Amino acid sequence: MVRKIGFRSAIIEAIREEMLRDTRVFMIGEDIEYFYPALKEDFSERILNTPISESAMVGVGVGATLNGMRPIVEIMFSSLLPLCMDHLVNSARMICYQYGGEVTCPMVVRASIGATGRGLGLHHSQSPESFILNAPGLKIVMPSTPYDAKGLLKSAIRDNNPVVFLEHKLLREKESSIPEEEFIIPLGKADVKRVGEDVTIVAMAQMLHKSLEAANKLHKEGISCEVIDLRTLLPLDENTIIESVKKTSRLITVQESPKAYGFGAEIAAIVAEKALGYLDAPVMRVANPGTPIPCTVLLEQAVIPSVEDIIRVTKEVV
Amino acid sequence: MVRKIGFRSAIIEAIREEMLRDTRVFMIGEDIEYFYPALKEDFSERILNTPISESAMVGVGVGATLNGMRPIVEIMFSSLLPLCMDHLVNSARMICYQYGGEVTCPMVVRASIGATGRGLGLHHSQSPESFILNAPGLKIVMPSTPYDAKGLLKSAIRDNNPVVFLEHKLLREKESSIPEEEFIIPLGKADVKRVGEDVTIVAMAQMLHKSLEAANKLHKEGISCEVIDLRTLLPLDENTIIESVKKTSRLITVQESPKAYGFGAEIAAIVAEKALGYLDAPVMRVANPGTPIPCTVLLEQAVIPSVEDIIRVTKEVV
Amino acid sequence: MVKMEIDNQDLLEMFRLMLLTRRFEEKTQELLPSGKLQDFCHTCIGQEHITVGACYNLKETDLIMPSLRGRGAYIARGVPIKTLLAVMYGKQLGSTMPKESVHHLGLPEYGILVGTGIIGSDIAKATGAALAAKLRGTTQVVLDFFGDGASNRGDFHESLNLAAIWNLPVVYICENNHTAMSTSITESTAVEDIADRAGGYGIPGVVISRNDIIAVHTAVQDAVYRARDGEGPTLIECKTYRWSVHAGLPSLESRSKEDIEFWKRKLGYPIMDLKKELMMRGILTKQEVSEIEAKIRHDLEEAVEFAKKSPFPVVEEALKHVYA
Amino acid sequence: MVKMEIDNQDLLEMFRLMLLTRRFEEKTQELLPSGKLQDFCHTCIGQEHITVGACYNLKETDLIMPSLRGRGAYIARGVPIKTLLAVMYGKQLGSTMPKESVHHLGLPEYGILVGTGIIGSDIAKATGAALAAKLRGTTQVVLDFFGDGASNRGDFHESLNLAAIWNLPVVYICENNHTAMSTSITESTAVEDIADRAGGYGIPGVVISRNDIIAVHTAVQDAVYRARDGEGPTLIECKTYRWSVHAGLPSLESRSKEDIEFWKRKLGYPIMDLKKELMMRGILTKQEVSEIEAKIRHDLEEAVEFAKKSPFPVVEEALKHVYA
Ligand SMILES: Cc1ncc(C[n+]2csc(CCOP(=O)(O)OP(=O)(O)O)c2C)c(N)n1
Ligand SMILES: Cc1ncc(C[n+]2csc(CCOP(=O)(O)OP(=O)(O)O)c2C)c(N)n1
Ligand SMILES: [Mg+2]
Ligand SMILES: [Mg+2]
Repeated sequence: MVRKIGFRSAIIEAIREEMLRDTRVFMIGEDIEYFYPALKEDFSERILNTPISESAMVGVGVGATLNGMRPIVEIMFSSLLPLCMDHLVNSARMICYQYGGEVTCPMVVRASIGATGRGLGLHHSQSPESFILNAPGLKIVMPSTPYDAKGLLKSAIRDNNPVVFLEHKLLREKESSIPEEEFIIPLGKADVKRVGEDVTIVAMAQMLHKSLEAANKLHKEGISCEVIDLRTLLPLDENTIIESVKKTSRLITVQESPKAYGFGAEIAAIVAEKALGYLDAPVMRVANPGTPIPCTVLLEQAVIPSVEDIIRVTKEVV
Repeated sequence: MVRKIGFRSAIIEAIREEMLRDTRVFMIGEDIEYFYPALKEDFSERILNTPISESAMVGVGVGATLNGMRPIVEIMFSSLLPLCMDHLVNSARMICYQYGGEVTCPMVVRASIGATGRGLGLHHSQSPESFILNAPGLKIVMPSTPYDAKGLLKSAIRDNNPVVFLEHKLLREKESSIPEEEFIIPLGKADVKRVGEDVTIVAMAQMLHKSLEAANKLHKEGISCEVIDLRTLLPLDENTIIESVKKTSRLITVQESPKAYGFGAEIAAIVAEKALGYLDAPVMRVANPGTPIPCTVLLEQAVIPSVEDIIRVTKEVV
Repeated sequence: MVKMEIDNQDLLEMFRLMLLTRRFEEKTQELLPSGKLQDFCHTCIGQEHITVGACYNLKETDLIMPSLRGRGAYIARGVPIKTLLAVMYGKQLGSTMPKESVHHLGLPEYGILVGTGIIGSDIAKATGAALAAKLRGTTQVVLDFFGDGASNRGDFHESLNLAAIWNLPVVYICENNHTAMSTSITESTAVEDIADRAGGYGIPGVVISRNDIIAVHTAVQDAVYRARDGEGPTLIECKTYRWSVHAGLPSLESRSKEDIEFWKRKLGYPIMDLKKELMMRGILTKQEVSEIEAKIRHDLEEAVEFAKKSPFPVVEEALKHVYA
Repeated sequence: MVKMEIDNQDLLEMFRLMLLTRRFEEKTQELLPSGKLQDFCHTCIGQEHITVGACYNLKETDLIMPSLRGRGAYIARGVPIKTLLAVMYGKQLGSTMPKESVHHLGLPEYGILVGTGIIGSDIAKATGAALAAKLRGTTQVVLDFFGDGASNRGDFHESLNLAAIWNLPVVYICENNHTAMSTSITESTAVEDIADRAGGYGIPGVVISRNDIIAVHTAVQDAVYRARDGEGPTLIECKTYRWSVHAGLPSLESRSKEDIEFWKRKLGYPIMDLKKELMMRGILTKQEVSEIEAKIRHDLEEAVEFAKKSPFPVVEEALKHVYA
C-alpha cells in the first residue's frame, strides 16, 4: 500500500514510529507541545516544551544520552544552531571519542533551513550547514523528499551518533508516495535522483528540486543530466559522486549557502583528488554569491540560485 | 632599523600602536589585565577583564561598534569561538549589510588555535577556522610569523569589517625581524613564502612552517616547492594561488583541521574551476584525517600533519 | 532625586504616540493578507505604553534597542510611519537600502540600534553600546527592550552581569507579556517576577504590574537618571499581555479569547485607561480625540500611498554592502 | 526531614578521602616538572572537602559531573588512584582508551559523567542527565560541580531555569574559590553570594561559608533528599579558596602569598580542622593519622609505578571511535 503524504507528516510519522518502538526516545523544543498536539497527547512527558534556551537545550540533550535516553531536540530555525554550536562541536560529537567508544551520544538535532520568498530575512533564511561540516563525529542529513525524510529520520533516531537533521522550509509543501509498511534509509548513502550521461549535478533539499527542474528543461535541449541527492553531508558518500563523474566527466554542485567554503567545495576537492583525469570541464558551483539573505523578497531572489542559474552554468560546461 | 621580536611581542606592539593611534580602540577579554600588565598600565580602562562570558563578550563588542568604538575581543582558546558564534555569524558580519552600508562593525576577535604537543586535549587543541569560513561579511586572518602578525593585526584593527584573528599557540615561540618603523600588511593578500617550480603548497600558521621545512628537505632531493602563505582565509586571494598553479601544475594544501570540508577544499575547488586545464596531478590535501585531537601526546602526534606527511604526499604528485 | 509630575502636554503627546502606534499596527494587520508586506508583523498591540512611555523624554543622543515588538519605540523616537511602511513593503529607503526586516531595523539618525532575529542576543549588543558610552565619556543612556522569553537566554545572564560589574548606563526593560509564541511564562520559568533575577547581579529590579504608561515612564525615568549619574543598570519588568497573534500568523495562537479578555481586564487597557484619566482630569475632550484619530487616519493613508509608490530597490543592491 | 548525625566511621572515612585527595594532588604537582604528565593539573588543594563531602554517601546509581577541580569527586566515588595516574601519564586504560584529559574524564562504572574543557557548558549536560533520570523514573540524583567563574556563563542560567521548571533531581554545587584563573570574583560579579542567583529561578540557594566538610555534607544531603523526593533542584554555594596555582602553571598566579594566607585563615583548613575536631572528639589518634598517611604514601608510590609501567596506547587508537 502506498500513500501520498507531505514532508511534515513524514517527519511526524518517523518520530511517532520511533517513539513507539523505543521508549528512550523523547523530544524537546520550543512550542512543540503546541506544534505536535497528537504527539503530545500520545507521549505526554516525552514531548516537552522548552523556554528560549537553545544552548542548554542541546546541552541537555547530550546529558540525557549520558543517562540512557535518546533525545530529539527541535531547534526552530537553523539560524539558532550557532547558539548551540558549543554543545554540538565540543560535546556531542566528541562523546564517543572521549570515552574511547564506551559511551555514545545518540541524539538528533532537527532544525529548519532555507529561504522562503516570504521575507524571513537575514537570520532565519540561512542554510548554515557549512558551520558544522568540519566536525567529524557528527552526522549531517539534509533530505529532499517526504519519503527520504521519513526513512532518514528513522535512521537518525536509531543511530548511536549525534545527527543534525536539516529540513528545508519550502519542502513542507512537497508530497511523496510512501509505503504503508515500515522502511528506513541508511545514513551516508547518496541517491541518484535522475540518471544521465552528460553532466553530474550534486544538490540537496530545495536545490535538488531546482536541479531536477533544470535537468528536465535541459533534457528537451538534448542535455542529459545525472542528478545526485547527497542526502547525508557527513559522512559523505564519495563513491556515488566519483562513479558518476567517471561517467559524465562533468560536475556541478548546487547549494543555497554562500559559495566560498560551502559543501560544493568538498565535492569539487574530492573529484580533483580522486577523479581528476576524468574531468572534461571545470567544476562549477552554483551557489549564493556570498551575501546574507536580504529581507526584501525581490533581493532575496537575486541571491538564491534559480533553475535558470543551473541551466546557464550547465550549458557553460557541456 | 630591524629588531628580532617574538610573536607575542608583535601582537602587543600592534595593539599598543593602534591604541595610541586611535582612542576608540579598546580590548576586553578574560584575564587580560593580568596577561598584558603594560597595556593595562598605559591604557587603564581601555583594557578590561571580563568574567567567563564569551557569548556576551563578542555581543558587547558588536554593540560597542554601534556606538562608535573599535573593540578587540580576546577569546582565550578558539574552542570557545562556538560560544560566540551567534554574535559572529548572525550579528557582526551582517551589520554592514543590515544597515545598507551606513554603519559598519569594526571589531577584531582574537583567539588562539592549534595543538601544542602538551596535552591540551580535545577542546583547546582545535583549529576550528572552518566553522566560520562560510560567513561572508567576516574577514578571517591566520598569520604565520611575528612580522605578518603585527602588520596584519594592525590592518585588522583599522578595518571596518569584523575580523577574526587566529593565533597558533606554537608560534608564540617564533621570532622574526621587524622594522622599527611602522608598517601594515593589507588583509586579503597571500604571501609567497618560498618560490618554486614543481608544486604549489598552500598552508598557514604552524603548517606553513612545516611546509617550509618539508620544502627545504625536498629541495635537497631536487623537488622545487612554491609555498604560499594565505594569511587571510576570508576574503581569499584566489589570484596568487591560480597564478602559482599555472606555473607548477600541482597543488597541495596543508591544514591542521580535519580534511573533509576544511579550507583546503575551497582551494582545490577554486583551482578545479579556474585552472583545471593546468593541473598535471590530483590535488592533494594534507590534513587531520578526521578526528578530534586526543589528549595523549602520542596520539595527538598521530593526527596532526607532520613534515614527513607533507614530504610523502608531495612525492606522490611530482 | 525629586520625582517630577508629568506635564499635561507630555501626557497628551504620549497618548497620541500610543494611539498612532496602535493604529499603525492595526493597519499592518489589515494590509498583511494582501501579501505585499515583506515582513512578519510582530505587533505591540496592548503593549504600546511600554516603548512609548520608556522612550518618551529620552535625549536625542540616547540609544535604544527595540525588541521584536518595538513599533512604539520607533514611533516614539520620531521615525516617520511612512519610512516604516516603505520598509515593510520592501522599498528602497532614500540612498541606502537596509536589507533588514522592519522589526529590528537599525536607524542611526534616530538612535535606534540594529537588532537580529535571534531572540535575546541583542541584550549583549545593547550592553556593548552602553560600554561604549561609558568609555567615550558621554552621558548617553541605552534602553534595551526584550520579551519574557528572551530573559531565559544565556545572553541575558551574561550581559546583565557585565553591565553590573562595569556599572553601565543601560536600562533593561522586559516586556513580560506572559507568552513566548505559544508558550506561557508559567511553562518557561518557575519564578514569579523576572525582575527577581536582578538580585543575581546585584542591580535593582523593578516590577510594573499594570499596563500603565505613567508608571512605566516614571520607573524608566528614575532608572535613566541613575544610569546617567553613573549608578549603573536597572532591570524593569513590565507585566503586560500580547493582545494579537504572534507574527501575524493566526496559526500560532494557542490562547483562548477568554484568556486574552481576562488579562486585558486584569492588567488594564493602556490607551483607553489613559484616555479616561486625561478626560477625567479635563485635559482631553472627546472632540480632541476625534481630531487626533482623524489626523492619524489621514497620515496612515498618506504613508500607505507613499510606501506603495516608493520604488523597489534595484536587484544589484542584494550584492552590495557585504563588506564595508 | 530528620537531620542525622554523621557516624564516626563516616567522618573518619571522609577524613581519609580528603587526605588521599590532598596527597594525590601534591604528588601530581611533584611529578609535573618531569614533563611526563600529559595533562594540566587543576588541583583541588584546599577545596577537597567540597567534592568529598558532597559525594560521600551518594548511591551507586547516582551521577556526578565534576568541575575541572574535581579530583576529590573521582576519589570519593572510588576511582582507583592508579587509574587516574595512568590517564595522566597518557597510558592505555584496560581495553578502552579514553582520549580525554583526566580532569574531565567520564567513567560510567563510577557514575561519573564526561565533561569538557569548556567552563560552564557541563552544567547543561548534568541537567540533561537529571532530565533522563526523571523521564526514566529512576531515583537517581545528579550532583553538578562548577566554579564561581562558570556561574557567569549563559549555560548556568539556561540550565538552572530548565531544572527549575522541570523540577529535576539535580544539585548544583558552586565551588566558589573566589578566583577564575587570575580574575577575582569581585571583578567578575557584583553580587555577594552566587547562591542569590537561585532566586532568579525559584529554587533554594544555600551558602556554606567555611571550608567545613560537615556543613557541605549536610547541606548536600538535604538537597539530595529533596531531589530524590521530587522537590527539584538546589543551588549550593561553597565559599572556598584555591590554595595552589591554576593548572599547575605558576605564571598564572596573580595572588600574593599574604592573600592566600588571609583566605586560609578566614575560611579554615578543611583537612586540619576536621582532624582537630576528630581528635578532640577522641575518634582519631595521632598514631592513626600516621598510619593513614603511611598507607596513602604507599598506595601513591604503587600507583606511580603502575602508571609508569602501563603501556602506551597503540597509535592507531587515535583514529578509532570518532563514530560509534
Ligand atoms: C533564540 C531564538 N529562539 C527562537 C526564536 C523563534 N521565536 C521568535 S519570537 C519568539 C517568542 C519570543 O518571546 P518573547 O521574548 O517573550 O517576546 P514576545 O514575542 O512575547 O514579545 C520565538 C520563540 C528566535 N527568533 N530566536
Ligand atoms: C568557557 C571557557 N572560558 C575560558 C576558559 C579558560 N579557563 C580555564 S579554567 C578557567 C577559570 C575557571 O574558573 P572557575 O570556574 O571559577 O573554576 P576554578 O578554576 O576557580 O575552580 C578559565 C578562564 C575555558 N576553559 N572555558
Ligand atoms: Mg513574551
Ligand atoms: Mg573559581
